[in-house]
Amino acid sequence: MKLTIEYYAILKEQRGRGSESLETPARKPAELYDELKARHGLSLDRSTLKVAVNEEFAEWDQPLQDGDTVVFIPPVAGG
Amino acid sequence: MKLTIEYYAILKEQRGRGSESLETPARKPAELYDELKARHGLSLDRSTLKVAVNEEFAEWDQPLQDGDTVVFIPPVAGG
Amino acid sequence: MGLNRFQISEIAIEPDTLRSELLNKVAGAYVSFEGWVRNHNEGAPVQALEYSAYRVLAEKEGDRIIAEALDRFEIAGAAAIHRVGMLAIGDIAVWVGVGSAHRGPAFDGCRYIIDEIKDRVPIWKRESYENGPDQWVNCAKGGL
Amino acid sequence: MGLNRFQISEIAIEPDTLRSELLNKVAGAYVSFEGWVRNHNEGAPVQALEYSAYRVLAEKEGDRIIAEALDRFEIAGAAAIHRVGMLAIGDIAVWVGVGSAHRGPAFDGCRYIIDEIKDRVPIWKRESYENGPDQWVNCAKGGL
Repeated sequence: MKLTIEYYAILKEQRGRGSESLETPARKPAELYDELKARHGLSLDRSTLKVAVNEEFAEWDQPLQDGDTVVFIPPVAGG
Repeated sequence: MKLTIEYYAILKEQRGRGSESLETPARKPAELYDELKARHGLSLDRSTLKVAVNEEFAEWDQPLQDGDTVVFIPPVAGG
Repeated sequence: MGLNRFQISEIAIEPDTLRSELLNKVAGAYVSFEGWVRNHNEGAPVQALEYSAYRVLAEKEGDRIIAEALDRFEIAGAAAIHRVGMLAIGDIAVWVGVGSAHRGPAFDGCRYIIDEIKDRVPIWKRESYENGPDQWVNCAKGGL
Repeated sequence: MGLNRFQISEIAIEPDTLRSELLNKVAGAYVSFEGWVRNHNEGAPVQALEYSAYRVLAEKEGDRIIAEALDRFEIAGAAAIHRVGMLAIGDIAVWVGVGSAHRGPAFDGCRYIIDEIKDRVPIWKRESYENGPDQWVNCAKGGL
């Protein structure tokens, strides 16, 4: 399955890029993050993140579809 | 005893002037207001007013001194 | 206008000027309240409106209110100003600004100041209506 | 800027312009909140500061927050804007304005909106200090 991943803030810094396309065996956002965390040494624990799929907040165990865009959301600090 | 009275808002309108000097037998603001209310047909009941003597809030039974300036304060409506 | 002062003004209130005085002194969170002249009061269309004040005591009492707010809440600075004279629909009748390191005390302090101003400061409002006689707001019922 | 909208902006926030949009639509009471860039964070002197956002979702979530406020409180209108990019000390990072017939709901609605923005909207802050490495605020501890 092919997905687009977007990175923001500290994750963008750690990944070294703002987005990528990826062939992955992951079927859920949780599996996808675990894969990327291990591969790129991302520092943030999944429990501290939220996830968005196709520009809307999503559940970690929501099934992903081919072509989805996934965004992992670090703890926010607006204001 | 000679006092100066200042009138504001509805009391000024009802008295027809903003201030006056007055010889009075009144020894306390309460007595003074009752006298003026009767003489000028002021509509407001004393229980709805506050009183100030010499530019500071005062008690209705505070003794007045010759030369004091007394102001009766209708219900406020700032804001 | 002064920091940590309450002022009565015969001229139009300019929130931006007032705000910048707090900006220079404090940091982080800023909360402001403005009271605008409405075109109605409890359903009656208002044509014109006049505020008057017992100025000396109004400014004394207003200063006390601001001092109380500085004492009760963790705020860095506050100021307030109330207009007197003839006002038009949309004019600012009262402005309150509070600066603080954190937003909670800024909200609490601002609200305290406007609540107390409305309750304690000797200012009166006279409204003219399209239909019916002029009215001193809050005074009419006091006389019954 | 739009009434009852949340917006991400790359350019400086001008409270006076935003305020006048609410002034045209609503009446009586107006409460605003501004978050200013402070020269310190928990004691550490800040040299520079950058906000970034996941813009599409930030504006969606911000709009939802404002819709919730309009639903929960008796307010006539609300708007909010959050700055992104490099900010200097004293710049406005976030502005929220609420207009209402009465002041209670205006205070409550404004506070609800800023509380929820800080809690839910995907915006991040990166600070540079005089001493020590840059830090993503709120993120550092999340990784431990």
